[in-house]
Amino acid sequence: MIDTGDTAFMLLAAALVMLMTPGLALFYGGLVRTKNVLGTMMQSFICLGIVSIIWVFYGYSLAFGPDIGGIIGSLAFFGHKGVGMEPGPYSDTIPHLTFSAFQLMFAIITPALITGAFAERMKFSGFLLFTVLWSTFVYMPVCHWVWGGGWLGSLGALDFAGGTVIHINSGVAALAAALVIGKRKGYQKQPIYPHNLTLTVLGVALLWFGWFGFNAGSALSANGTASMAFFTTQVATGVAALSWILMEKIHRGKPTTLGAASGALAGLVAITPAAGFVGPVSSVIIGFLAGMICYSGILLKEKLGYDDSLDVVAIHGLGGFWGALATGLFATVGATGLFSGNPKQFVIQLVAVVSVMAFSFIASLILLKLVDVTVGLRVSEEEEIQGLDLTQHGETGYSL
Amino acid sequence: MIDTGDTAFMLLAAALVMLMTPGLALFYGGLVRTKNVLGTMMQSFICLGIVSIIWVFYGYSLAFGPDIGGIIGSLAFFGHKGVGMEPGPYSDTIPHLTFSAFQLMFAIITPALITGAFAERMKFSGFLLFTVLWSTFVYMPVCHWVWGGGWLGSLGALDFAGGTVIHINSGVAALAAALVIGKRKGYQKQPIYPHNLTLTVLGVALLWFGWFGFNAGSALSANGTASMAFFTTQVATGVAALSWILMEKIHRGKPTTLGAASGALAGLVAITPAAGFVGPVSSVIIGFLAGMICYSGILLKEKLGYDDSLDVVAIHGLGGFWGALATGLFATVGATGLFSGNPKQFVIQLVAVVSVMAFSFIASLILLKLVDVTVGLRVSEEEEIQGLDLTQHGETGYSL
Amino acid sequence: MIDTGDTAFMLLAAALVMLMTPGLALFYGGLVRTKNVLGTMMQSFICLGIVSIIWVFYGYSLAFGPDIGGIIGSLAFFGHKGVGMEPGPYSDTIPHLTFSAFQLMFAIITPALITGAFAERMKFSGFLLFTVLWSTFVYMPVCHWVWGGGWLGSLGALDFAGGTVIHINSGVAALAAALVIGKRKGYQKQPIYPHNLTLTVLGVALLWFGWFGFNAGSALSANGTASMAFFTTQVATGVAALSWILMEKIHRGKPTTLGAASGALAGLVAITPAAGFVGPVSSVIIGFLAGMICYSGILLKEKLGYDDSLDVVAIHGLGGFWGALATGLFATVGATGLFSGNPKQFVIQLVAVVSVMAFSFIASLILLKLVDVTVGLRVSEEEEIQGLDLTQHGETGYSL
Amino acid sequence: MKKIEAIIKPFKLDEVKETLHKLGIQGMTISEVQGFGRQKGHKEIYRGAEYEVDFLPKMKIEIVVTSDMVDSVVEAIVAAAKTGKIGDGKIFIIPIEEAIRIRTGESGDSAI
Amino acid sequence: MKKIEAIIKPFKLDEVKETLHKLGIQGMTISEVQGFGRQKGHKEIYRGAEYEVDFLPKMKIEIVVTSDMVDSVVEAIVAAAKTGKIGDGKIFIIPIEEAIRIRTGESGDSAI
Amino acid sequence: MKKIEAIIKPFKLDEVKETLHKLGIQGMTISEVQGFGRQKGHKEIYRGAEYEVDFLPKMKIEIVVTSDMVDSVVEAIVAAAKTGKIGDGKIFIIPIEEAIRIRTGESGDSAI
Ligand SMILES: Nc1ncnc2c1ncn2[C@@H]1O[C@H](COP(=O)(O)OP(=O)(O)O)[C@@H](O)[C@H]1O
Ligand SMILES: Nc1ncnc2c1ncn2[C@@H]1O[C@H](COP(=O)(O)OP(=O)(O)O)[C@@H](O)[C@H]1O
Ligand SMILES: Nc1ncnc2c1ncn2[C@@H]1O[C@H](COP(=O)(O)OP(=O)(O)O)[C@@H](O)[C@H]1O
Repeated sequence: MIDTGDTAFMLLAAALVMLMTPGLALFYGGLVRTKNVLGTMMQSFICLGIVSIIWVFYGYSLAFGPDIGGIIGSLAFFGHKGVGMEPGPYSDTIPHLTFSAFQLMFAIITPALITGAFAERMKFSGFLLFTVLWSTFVYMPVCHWVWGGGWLGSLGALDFAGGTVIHINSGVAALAAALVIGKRKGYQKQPIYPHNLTLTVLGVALLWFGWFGFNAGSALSANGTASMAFFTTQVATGVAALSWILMEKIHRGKPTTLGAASGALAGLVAITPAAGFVGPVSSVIIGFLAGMICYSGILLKEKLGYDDSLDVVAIHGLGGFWGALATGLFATVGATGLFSGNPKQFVIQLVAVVSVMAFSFIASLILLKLVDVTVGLRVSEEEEIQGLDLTQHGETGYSL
Repeated sequence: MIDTGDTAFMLLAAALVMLMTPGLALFYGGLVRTKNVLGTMMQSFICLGIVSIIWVFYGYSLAFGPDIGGIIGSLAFFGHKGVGMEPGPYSDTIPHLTFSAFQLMFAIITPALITGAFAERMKFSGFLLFTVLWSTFVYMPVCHWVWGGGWLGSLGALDFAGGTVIHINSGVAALAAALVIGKRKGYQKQPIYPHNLTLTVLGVALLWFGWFGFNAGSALSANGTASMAFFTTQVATGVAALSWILMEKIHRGKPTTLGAASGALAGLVAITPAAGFVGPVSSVIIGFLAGMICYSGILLKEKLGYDDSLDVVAIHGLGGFWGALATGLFATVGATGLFSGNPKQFVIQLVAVVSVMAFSFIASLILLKLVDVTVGLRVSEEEEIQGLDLTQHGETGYSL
Repeated sequence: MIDTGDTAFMLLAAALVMLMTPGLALFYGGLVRTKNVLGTMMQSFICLGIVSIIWVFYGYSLAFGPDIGGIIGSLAFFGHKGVGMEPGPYSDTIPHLTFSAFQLMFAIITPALITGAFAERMKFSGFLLFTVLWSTFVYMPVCHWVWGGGWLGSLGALDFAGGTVIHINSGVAALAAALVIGKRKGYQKQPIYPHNLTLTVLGVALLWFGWFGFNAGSALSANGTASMAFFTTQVATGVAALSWILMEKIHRGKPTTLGAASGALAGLVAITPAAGFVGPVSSVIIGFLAGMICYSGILLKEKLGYDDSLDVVAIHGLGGFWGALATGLFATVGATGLFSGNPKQFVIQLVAVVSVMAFSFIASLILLKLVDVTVGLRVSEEEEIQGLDLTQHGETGYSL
Repeated sequence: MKKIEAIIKPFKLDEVKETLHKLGIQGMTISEVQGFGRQKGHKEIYRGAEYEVDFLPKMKIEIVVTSDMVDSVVEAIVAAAKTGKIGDGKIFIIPIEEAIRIRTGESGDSAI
Repeated sequence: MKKIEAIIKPFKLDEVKETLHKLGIQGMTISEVQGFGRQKGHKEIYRGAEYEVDFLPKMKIEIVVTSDMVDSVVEAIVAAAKTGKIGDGKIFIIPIEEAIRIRTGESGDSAI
Repeated sequence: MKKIEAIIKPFKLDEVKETLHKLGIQGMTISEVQGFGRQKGHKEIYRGAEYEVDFLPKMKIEIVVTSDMVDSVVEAIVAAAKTGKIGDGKIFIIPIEEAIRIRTGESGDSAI
């Protein structure tokens, strides 16, 4: 039977998660150069359109439709047929449509996260095609594997709110994208600065706010688990912001605002798979290490020399990786991890993570190449100099 | 009896709708020139004050007080006498005050919407007077007609969340305002650009987020209808953003960020009256056509040559018009429309729309003229050149 | 037993209150000069980290642990031991962790409010140390006194959502800070302008939005009291925005946007202690006087000549003071004030207010001096000229 | 060759540009400046206090022309930029010893 | 007539303006520029990396005066803008052949 | 002494700066300007309408050098700033009568 408390909770959680995508647009938009601010924001924003239309027709059905061999959902829910105002298979206390709306928001933000990797040089047409393909052929299957009745869920992999489905998945795709599209003109030769860090701080604030919907909402009910997920989210995020700026202080002598924002994001990512499975003190540890690990990931990138413009790999890829394993280590609430004497869970987590990494990397590579040879991935050098805003959209961000 | 789930839902929905007014301030603020950014934001922001005080004393009572002849509410609820912590006549499961708070937010944003039409040239004093008058003599009656027990509601007009009461009403008033106040200096001679599109994207994001409260909240309960309204809102909005940039691509060769934002707004407007009455696939169609219709409306304005600065007529007027009719066409949930064999509904929708248009246009014209001959509507030419920020408020938006 | 409606309400209220801290960062960030925008935002933002970690370990326990002599909580809840998914001592219908998460957000924003007083000249290291000390030795005890079973609560002091605990407390600490750290270079000699009022308007919008969680959430249940608190919050805030710009119009000839934003904040502060105890018409009066009183407070500062950079004393100190007394005057809902024939309540309010003022002022002074002689409070003159962003964080806000 | 530097009111820029185009001027460089002069500034209000802001936004136009063009350009600017109200701005004539076009390296009158 | 171009530290602008007012200077034009010189820039930190930013914000003041005023204006600027630390800036004197006031069309010394 | 004013494409700034450093140039002043010239502007789209934006962002470099350095500086700028495409910009040479270093008060060639 529909519970108004749970339904209220899930509808609002869905609204909060929706807000994360514009939050991401602001976060990313602030980090690029002025000439690319709109092009960058647009790539996140328009995912709200692209993925919604895919979802209504076949996306939800592929991800959450009746399972076919553990691999994919059937098209039984095509056009949301039979997905209505009554509870569905995933919860008894909320309308099936509420569940779908909530999950839609996850499906929207995942491809948006990837855009940070190819920021400042991607063709808009190429981006659109890539997003349609990646949503269809990478996101929907992986989502099904973990949450839709697929093989990873059956295996017992724990992913409270999407560490694997969303963060590792997008982080690995980001790595593929950075490698295929190549470096920005001038990368590591001229400094490339963020043009407006107030947007970035605002963006991370909206992400943090929305993430309460993301993580607590993943309980699908306004209950104790949701409360635990809410609490651990707050704590891990705050702590990761601190540990990141501590790293900066040690490494560069000064704690930065961007560092605090980036650390918060790292904490949000890392706690995502663990949120409802671990206790408050564990969340401190997860957050603390998240800040350190993701910061180190960025230093590693500098060394390896690929140009993941906005550090999707280091933050979402590595952060998600750490979070998924940490779930296997620290789980005590409604599941047990290695430290509570269940090493098997840790192994399962590893299997899940590695499988998704391999699949996502290879599939993303193929799709990127496909887009490259068809509509093209990268703008011309002249367009890159002039910026995406003018060349792709005929606009400028500011005329102050 | 009060239901905590419904009350939680409605209180948060009211908070979300409140956020739409500052969201609109940002949306509009980004679209004007730097010298008018604060003046423009102020016109939306201060509605939060003006309408709240009207509402506490007589506004709520006029709109929702005991009906007098189908035309207006009585003053029985003056000063919110008898409107308290117990359920009221409009819902059995939430406190009467919650209903009033929710409806207050609608009453606030409606006059704020109109400000886009006379942006960059309205006197602040004239604006204040106009807003007080328009709220009292246009909004409250129309709201009563449709939702407060008035004649349009009795006729069976469907307006789920305010397509007629809010969008057509403000869109038509905007047309009157644009005609009475005249064009901005330099309009169609010099280009007049948006000064900060990041504000505009942020604004539309907050509007979209808040609109979930607006549309889903209009179910007054965290139930299946709310879920349907939530889902159709998301889908129509995303699709309209896409259809708008598709139009741009065809017409001007490039899809713009402002186009995506404007399309989203058009979708939000159009789905408003229909949200809880139509299914997911219908919402795709409503959204798709909303983007096309509102885009065309803007082209029409260019031709007709009136200066509706921020396109309130094309987006809210036309979008609301399309949405109200679409409700009469596509309704299947809890009501039936033309396509489900109920042509009468379509006719009722037409009657409601045309009545409100006629009333709002004429009443707005009269009020505008009244303001013009008393405190004055328009700033002097010199003030217009210097900008509203300095001349009306003694401030400047930025000193970067 | 856990009620899903109440839990949904409180989790979302907690999320809303969390958003207030970044909202404050934006509000304050817009008011300083460009060279200090990030440093200023950082001081609010990082409270999300500092206070969260304090809270998990000993903060919650000091404030809400089993009472020791009316003065402080015991360490029984150290590390959130025993604070779990079941209801706790403060509510029967929500998980104990939800209560803790909600209260955590209050503990975060309180020290962030103080930062407005020493904006544009505080060392980041000094700020960090001060915040840790102040949270521990001032916030936690005062919070315990009023809400955690301490002596002021027992005395019958009314503080619905934190007028005394949060606003008077931070306002008085702000006065101490402004006196100890001294004036900004150039204060009252050169004009010091806000650099970006669009951020400030956005900030106050997020504060207003989040404050619904703050005030209505303080009912701890989605009930009639929450509805009353929600309604009075909206009304007092809107009215205070109007009364502030009315003062400006009379005093300086022009109503400003910053005035409307400041007035709204004053209204939010003043209604906080009263929100659930007074009716709609009283909230009009409280809001109206809040705008006038806080505006006058700013004029007083100009005369007295101390440099409370962003007017924390006038808005939070004075506004909270007025609100706490007004609660003793106007209370009619669930309590009675002077005007309903209960003068004792007014006396109790006075005792509470004066005690907290005295304690907070003296304790803050001591802590500030301590920080000054250890890591230092103030940046060097050269650093002040160059700005906090570059000297404390190695960053610049904008490169447009 | 001479450089003509004109400080004008910003909203007159479009008119000046057009007039110069008609004169056959092919190039110019524009920048935003702040002017102090006889024209008074404005007042800004900030939380109860009032500040005199004494600078005014102006546009600076720089045009390098052959010496024979100077008079007609000056006249054209005066005609287009004049409102007759205080603060209309100034024109200054500065000697230029040489001009080089970067693209071709050519110098002298043909470079401008 | 001469144009005096001074590049100064931004926070010295108010003092310089005041000194010039006292000298009876009625007009000037100001703009924001970036300077490179002996004064070192600063470091900016961005996600673990550190960048040298070698330009520094400076203010450029342009004042056209009659030739006899040049020395006193230069002295006044030096006095007001000097901190004695590297990066205080430069003053350059440039010949002006003519000045025109747009509002009145008048030219020569009376136009400035 | 001469002032060299170069209007260049913004993305060439780093290269020009480096070349000048190699030449031993110790100081220069940079500002953002908008250029009108033979190079065409771009189109901006705004809600169904299309506008020609005819100005282009350019960088202005000002360097005061002793007269004997002029030729080598000009050559260096041309070499570094040239793309060969329209819009590369111009260099103008302006006489400077005097230069003063604010910090020390010294004047003449040693001041630059
Ligand atoms: N001596 C000067 N040197 C440089 N710029 C000047 C000078 N006098 C005026 N200006 C510039 O010209 C602008 C207009 O001057 P102003 O005295 O206000 O009016 P008007 O030109 O009508 O006499 C000023 O804002 C300033 O930018
Ligand atoms: N040769 C030059 N041409 C143009 N501007 C210069 C020149 N040398 C210095 N400047 C300007 O003067 C400023 C101060 O110069 P700098 O060498 O740092 O210190 P100082 O003037 O104390 O010797 C620079 O930032 C630059 O803007
Ligand atoms: N006569 C001029 N006076 C001042 N600036 C000029 C003049 N001609 C060109 N410029 C500047 O030089 C820039 C480049 O000129 P343009 O004609 O586009 O190309 P090119 O230099 O390759 O011939 C212009 O954008 C403008 O800033």
